[in-house]
Amino acid sequence: MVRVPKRLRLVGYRLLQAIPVLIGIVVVSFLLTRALPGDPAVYFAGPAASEESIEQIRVSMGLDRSLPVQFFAYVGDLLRGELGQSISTGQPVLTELTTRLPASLELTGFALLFSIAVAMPLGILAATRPNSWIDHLCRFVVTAGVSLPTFFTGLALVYLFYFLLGWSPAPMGRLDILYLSPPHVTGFYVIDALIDGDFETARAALAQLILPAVTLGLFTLAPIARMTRAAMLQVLEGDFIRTARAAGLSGNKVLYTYALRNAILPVITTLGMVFSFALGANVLVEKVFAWPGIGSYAVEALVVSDYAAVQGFVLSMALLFVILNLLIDVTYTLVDPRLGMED
Amino acid sequence: MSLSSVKNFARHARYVMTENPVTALAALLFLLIVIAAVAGPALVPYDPMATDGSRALQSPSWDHWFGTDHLGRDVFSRVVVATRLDLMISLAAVAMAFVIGSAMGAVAGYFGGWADRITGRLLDTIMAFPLFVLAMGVVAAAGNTIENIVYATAIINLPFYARMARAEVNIRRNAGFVQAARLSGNGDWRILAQHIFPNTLPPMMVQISLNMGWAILNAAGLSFIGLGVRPPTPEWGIMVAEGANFIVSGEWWLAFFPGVALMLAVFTFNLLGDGLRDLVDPQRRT
Amino acid sequence: MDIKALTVEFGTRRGVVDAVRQVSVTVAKGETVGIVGESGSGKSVTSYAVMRILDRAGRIAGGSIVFGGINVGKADERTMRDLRGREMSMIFQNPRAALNPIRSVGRQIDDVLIEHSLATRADAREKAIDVLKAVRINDPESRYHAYPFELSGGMCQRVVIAIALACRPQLLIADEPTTGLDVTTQKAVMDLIRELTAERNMSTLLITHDLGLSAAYCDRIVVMEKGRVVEEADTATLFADPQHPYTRRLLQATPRLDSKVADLLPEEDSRRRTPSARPPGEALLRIQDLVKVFPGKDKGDEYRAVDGLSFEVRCGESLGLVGESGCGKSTTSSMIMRLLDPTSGSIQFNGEDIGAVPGKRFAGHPARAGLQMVFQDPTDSLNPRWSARRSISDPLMRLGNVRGSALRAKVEALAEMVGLPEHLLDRFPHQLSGGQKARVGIARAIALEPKLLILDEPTAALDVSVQAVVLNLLVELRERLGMSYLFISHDLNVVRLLCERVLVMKAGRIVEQGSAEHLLDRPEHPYTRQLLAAIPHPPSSPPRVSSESEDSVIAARWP
Amino acid sequence: ARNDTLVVVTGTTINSLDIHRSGTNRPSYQVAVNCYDRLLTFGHKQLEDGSLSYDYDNLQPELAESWEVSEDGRTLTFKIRDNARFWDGKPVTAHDVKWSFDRAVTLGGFPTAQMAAGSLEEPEQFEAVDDKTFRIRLPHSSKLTLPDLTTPVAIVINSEVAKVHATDQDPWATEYLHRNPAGSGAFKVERWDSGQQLVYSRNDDWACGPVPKIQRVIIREIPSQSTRRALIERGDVHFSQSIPAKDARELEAAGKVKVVSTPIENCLHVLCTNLNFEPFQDKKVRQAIAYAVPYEAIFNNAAYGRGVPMWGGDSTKPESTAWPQPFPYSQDMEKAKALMAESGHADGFSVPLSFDLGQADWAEPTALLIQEALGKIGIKVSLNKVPGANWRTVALVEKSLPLHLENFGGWLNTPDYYFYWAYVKGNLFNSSNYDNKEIAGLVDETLYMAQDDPKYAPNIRRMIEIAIDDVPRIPLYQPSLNVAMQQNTGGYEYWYHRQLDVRPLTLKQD
Ligand SMILES: Nc1ncnc2c1ncn2[C@@H]1O[C@H](COP(=O)(O)OP(=O)(O)OP(=O)(O)O)[C@@H](O)[C@H]1O
Ligand SMILES: Nc1ncnc2c1ncn2[C@@H]1O[C@H](COP(=O)(O)OP(=O)(O)OP(=O)(O)O)[C@@H](O)[C@H]1O
Ligand SMILES: [Mg+2]
Ligand SMILES: [Mg+2]
Repeated sequence: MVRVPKRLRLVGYRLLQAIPVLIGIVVVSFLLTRALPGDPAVYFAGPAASEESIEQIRVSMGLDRSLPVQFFAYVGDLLRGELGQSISTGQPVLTELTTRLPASLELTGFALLFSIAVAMPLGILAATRPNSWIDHLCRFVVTAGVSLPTFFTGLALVYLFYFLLGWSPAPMGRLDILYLSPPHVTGFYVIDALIDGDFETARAALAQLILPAVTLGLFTLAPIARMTRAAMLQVLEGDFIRTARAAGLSGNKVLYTYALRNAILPVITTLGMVFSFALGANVLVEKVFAWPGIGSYAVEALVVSDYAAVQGFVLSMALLFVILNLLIDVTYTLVDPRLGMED
Repeated sequence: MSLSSVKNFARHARYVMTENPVTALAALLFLLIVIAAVAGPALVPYDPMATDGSRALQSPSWDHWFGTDHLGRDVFSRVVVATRLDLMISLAAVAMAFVIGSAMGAVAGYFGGWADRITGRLLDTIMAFPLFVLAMGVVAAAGNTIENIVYATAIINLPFYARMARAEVNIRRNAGFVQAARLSGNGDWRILAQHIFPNTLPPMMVQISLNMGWAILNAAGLSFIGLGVRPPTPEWGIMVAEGANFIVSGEWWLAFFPGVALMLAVFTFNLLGDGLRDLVDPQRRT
Repeated sequence: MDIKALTVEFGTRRGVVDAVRQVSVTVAKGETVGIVGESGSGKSVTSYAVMRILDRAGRIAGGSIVFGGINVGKADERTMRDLRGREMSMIFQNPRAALNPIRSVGRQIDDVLIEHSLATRADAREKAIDVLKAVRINDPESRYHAYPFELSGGMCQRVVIAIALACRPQLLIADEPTTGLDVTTQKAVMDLIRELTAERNMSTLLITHDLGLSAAYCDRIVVMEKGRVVEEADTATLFADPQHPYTRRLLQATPRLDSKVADLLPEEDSRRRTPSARPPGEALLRIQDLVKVFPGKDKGDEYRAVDGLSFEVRCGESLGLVGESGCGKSTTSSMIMRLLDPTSGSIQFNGEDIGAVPGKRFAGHPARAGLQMVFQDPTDSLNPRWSARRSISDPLMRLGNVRGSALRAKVEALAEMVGLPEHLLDRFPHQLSGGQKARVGIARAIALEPKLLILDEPTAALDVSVQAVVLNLLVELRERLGMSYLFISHDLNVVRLLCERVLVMKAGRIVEQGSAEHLLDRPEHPYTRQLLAAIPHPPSSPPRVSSESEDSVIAARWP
Repeated sequence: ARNDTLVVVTGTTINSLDIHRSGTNRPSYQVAVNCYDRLLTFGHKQLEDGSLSYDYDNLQPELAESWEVSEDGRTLTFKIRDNARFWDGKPVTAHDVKWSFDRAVTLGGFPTAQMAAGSLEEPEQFEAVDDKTFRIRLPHSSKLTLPDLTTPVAIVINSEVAKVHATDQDPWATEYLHRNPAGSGAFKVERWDSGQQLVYSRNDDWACGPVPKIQRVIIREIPSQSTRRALIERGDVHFSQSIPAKDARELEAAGKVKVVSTPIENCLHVLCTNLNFEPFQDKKVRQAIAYAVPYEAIFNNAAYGRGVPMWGGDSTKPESTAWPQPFPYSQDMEKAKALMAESGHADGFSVPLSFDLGQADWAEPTALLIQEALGKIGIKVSLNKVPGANWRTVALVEKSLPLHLENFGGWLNTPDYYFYWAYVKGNLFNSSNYDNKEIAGLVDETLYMAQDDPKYAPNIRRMIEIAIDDVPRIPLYQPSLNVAMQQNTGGYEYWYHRQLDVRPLTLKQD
């Protein structure tokens, strides 16, 4: 059938669409960094540096050149896969990103898992009983979740579960001091530890993950639950649900195989948005939980006008975003046979 | 607007609220917030800026309902007075995002073609930044004044309106009533502004209310990383952010009360959404 | 099945609504019973109550439904589930929406078979293909894997029927099974239902608002009005000797081959009009070699929706344009209205080539006011946020330059002209009935007293009784304002009532044209004949039997 | 294994293991302290509260076994310890010392500036006489040279290892040493996860002092201040470096953990007026401000009573050469108002008060209190938080902040050293743009002068007198360095560089 090439073409088209976005990102991130206050040369020169040494460093960093020249140098570096060196951490940006990105992704991923596990059932429950007290309660609960500033939730959770109750391990990043990080395979500690067969470490890494993931997850409950509810409501009103019921299909079959699978499509779109949203919110959560992720890196870099780091961060995020959208498109085509067939 | 239509609207509003108790609750809370914003400075028992070392870090009491902070300022007064600023930040940011975003989206959705493609890529570019980080960048680059916080918040909210407006306008651009409007001699711009755009409002209302809450949270987050509103201006986010450091040492009230205020406001805005939509949706009118 | 004194209530925002009151219907084995009545009369709710698939808000408040000895009103959900599908099943309006869009049709049939233990996972496929074969779907093996969007409307309806019949139920409820399908497909689908039910000796409950359809396919007919049964009789008896005035009105409003516009309304109705015969004037609109090509995704699959159309409309003339769905009627009218730019060809209006003016800039063109249109779907064509008054005022303000109290007076005069009570002017579209919305649309279209009015299936979304009123209204307006009509429809029978001359269109081209009488009596082109044959007729004018096989009818539509 | 592992939390990131590299931040200096040796070090003394501190008056050998100062004070000769070896087993030689010092004075930036403070300015001054003898020639004798050799900048690097990794573009192997320390110090870096942690492990062959008791030290970076407090309070970490004053007071009161607060020598938290801005050119205005500052409130609410008051001194003519010493100002609104009235700015003026975002924990409350107080004498103050990167640019390099909070402290503990940096026109920490010929002359004369020189004390007193009268910088208080540790943790010693020296730390077995 013609289905496969058509879908492939769709994915290819999406990739093409990403190109102007990437160019836009490169330009914006460049301009944004140059607009940052502070002189990286001064910062880089360190305390008590003399004017000449600052000037010397400015030249060696290429900051004495005109903006267009700097831009083309930057693009040239990018094309060679060079992201430069972060002045604030002293590491090549690429290394930083490759070690920190998995940390952020692990956190965000777990947060979303948690969020989906809570929000989707809530949404379904609410949709099957619209305007009942359950519906109102669900709405209330998820709205409460999104109303709290993440850093506040995080601190409150730390205070309660670590400081007062002692149930949760010390919020000191991805792994307690007692454990060594597992051999690097995926960069996700829990998964790497499991691959390594080290269940103890996996458990410890998971324990570290719970509080930050819940903090972040609470924040993302609302959009998922709301979308699930709305989509389910709409689908449940559909004629084909009536047909299925008239044909005597059982309640579960109707609800899950018929309604939910249709409702999942808009939910997937929302998930994509929530994911990129959560990556932003990560910044705050990582700060609270000393999570060595990409978000806290970005904050530090911004505050000290670390050009290379900020640009690298933004670029990697944009790539992630493009990949994410592709994934969503692919998921879509897997779930929805109509895609690419209609105009 | 005639008297009868005002009455009609009031009746409709009452109906919307009685039908959905959550909306009624939200409306009540909203009223409270507006009162605090308008009359706050006149109502509070203490000068929200006045420091007094001798009464620093007192826990809540009759004199100081929400306790005092590390400089002896009355937390209650600060929380109440902060309402105006927070409300203004969120209103201004959302209004700006709504006006610009929906205009962009509507034009893109209606005319399609290049306008659409360029807007689409532009929005994708904005969306490709983790939004909070973009806001941080803008504020860091432009300086942390209240205006810049508003601009940053508006920029990151813009794509939501633009996308929504685009989609909503797009599905209506060939609707029967639009064709009819063309026959009646309406030009493109008039059709867009008078016929199509008002019809996109109900779903946008939900977005507006969600974003109002989000705008406050965003400002709070910026404060937390030190890029928010400048001290000593009372603002919930910065109060929570500063108070957060006092939680572990037991001075919970510093973060708790502004946190609750913040949460309540965001909560109210979020809950208000559905009610607002029902209010502006003529279909729901009887 | 025996329904006794059934009452169904809905809890709504304005208290409890009785949608169905004291309805009693019996359906014997092997019998086909039709329920007719206008929109909102409670037909669907009755059938949902039988299946017990009412909305959450709905509840059986009284009466009983006994099916094969089981009291449906009291049975538990398990029994009901077993009953549904296995003993009774249902076919819905709009077949495409009635199928799960993201599940292959075969799987959907499997689900039903497996649910009722008529198949196991292993042999479900085989059995489902058998079921598909039974509803005469070509190439059922490959259709098994098809998704609903890959099938035509008629095929979708076959699949819906297949699902309904998969468990060999005793009772089939068909709720408007053919609205949304065009006439030729309608006939094919209805014939299939009849055949299958006869073959299996099933009982059928056919719900429709089309008396012609029920006459053609039912043994007995129940007429409902406002939630009550007003009459029940054998088909023949009912048509020969309708008792209830409502039934009579309904019968009368159904166009027949020989009826005139005025006949559609009761004799005492003041709105009856008879068109006067006038000699046509000079050419008002002249279309020459009009072509519209829609670009496809690829170079290859561009679509010629209108393919070299030439005709003219003369002053004071009503020209009918018929053809099945998708043949390019609306595209043509959009081009004439200058909402769409033609690919090539000329449109001369009053001697001026308005086709050359781009649609974008036509809003300010002097000819704008002279060209108006009444849209197919009255709901869609009204701005949901505007009151009726504002909708009608819009063209007057924009093009007529009428303001203030003059505007008010003019709008009220127009409302009166189209028979819209003044108090309805301040309502929003969703607060108006279909007929009322249609009048608003007409009032808006005639506000500027256009020279040419295009009517794009103006009655397709309306009940027959409302249609009768609207048709008479159109006749009257034409007499009074001296407009020319281009009347578009897929129903030759309706066109004939209003038009002197008719064009028959197929796939973007005109296949036959001539005077209305002539075309109906002696259709020359086979396609015209096919269209005519597909129209179901009430008994007083016996339906003509088509010589074509139904498959070729379907093939004609889906190449 | 937990018993010989010590866990330390800090709030700051270590961004390099090489102190000489440009861009290396202050928290990274601890690597130089713990992993490298210097020629000299200071002995220690016990302070009044019983805590330990380094002793500026007691120079001790570290890598050098002994040293000699020539008559004219311009030639210094050091004998390197025989048994001192780098981690790779190679003996430490005078060539390594020369290479390292050459590197420090050549690379530019902070290390070069710090070396220059000890009059160590060019490679020609350094000579490896033989494998174990190292000689420094000075252009003039200076009391600062020997103390300067104890700073973390004057470390000795394994030059053989470094040279292997040097390239033409990078002759000093900064890229390599940035990630791979090559020293002879008491600890090696076992692992460094940038942004997360640094793990030290003991060098059992350390020759320059008693081998540390502790096997491993983990430095964990926890950005959130309240999390750090929770960690130390719950006993999950042994040591918390640089805790806020408030925590210090409360933790001490709670008594569960040990808190040590040491006033930071030669350091002041000051309110700086910038003389490039018109109102502040008027001495009366500066004095008015000095009388308006709410010192008590700041000391209690911003410093939480930690530190040493620097207001309310006895006389405008200092008796002692102690530095810092209280200035004779205290809050007196009447005087302040009178001075304002006398000045050309009777109606007051508006001015932004800036502070470093990174210092917000004391600077923000201080700024708020100052804002309120200055409001009362007609000066309308708005607050301006400046993010870290920008701070150094605007405050110190451009010196463009009209009114700001500053916290300079000199490593080398002499008043003239402080005055050199903070009161002499053009020098980095003189963010006031203060220009006084007399002070400049006095500093010039005194900077290298021995402390027992008869002119030393009068010079110093005169400098202080001028500083008191002119008050371009209004001292608020002398801050403390506060640390918290578990009861079983001991051996902590205060150092002027404010880095944690992990070498003397001990951990009682429990
Ligand atoms: N869920 C519901 N809630 C409230 N009222 C309802 C509901 N469903 C149907 N009704 C009401 O019940 C009445 C009968 O509706 P029903 O759908 O049976 O009409 P119908 O005869 O099938 O009309 P149509 O020909 O338009 O399908 C209508 O007046 C309708 O408003
Ligand atoms: N914008 C468009 N792009 C591509 N194809 C179109 C477009 N508009 C219409 N078509 C196609 O042109 C053909 C004619 O459409 P048109 O709406 O004129 O049919 P119609 O005769 O009015 O049918 P109906 O009776 O269903 O209203 C259809 O096959 C339709 O799919
Ligand atoms: Mg119905
Ligand atoms: Mg059409």
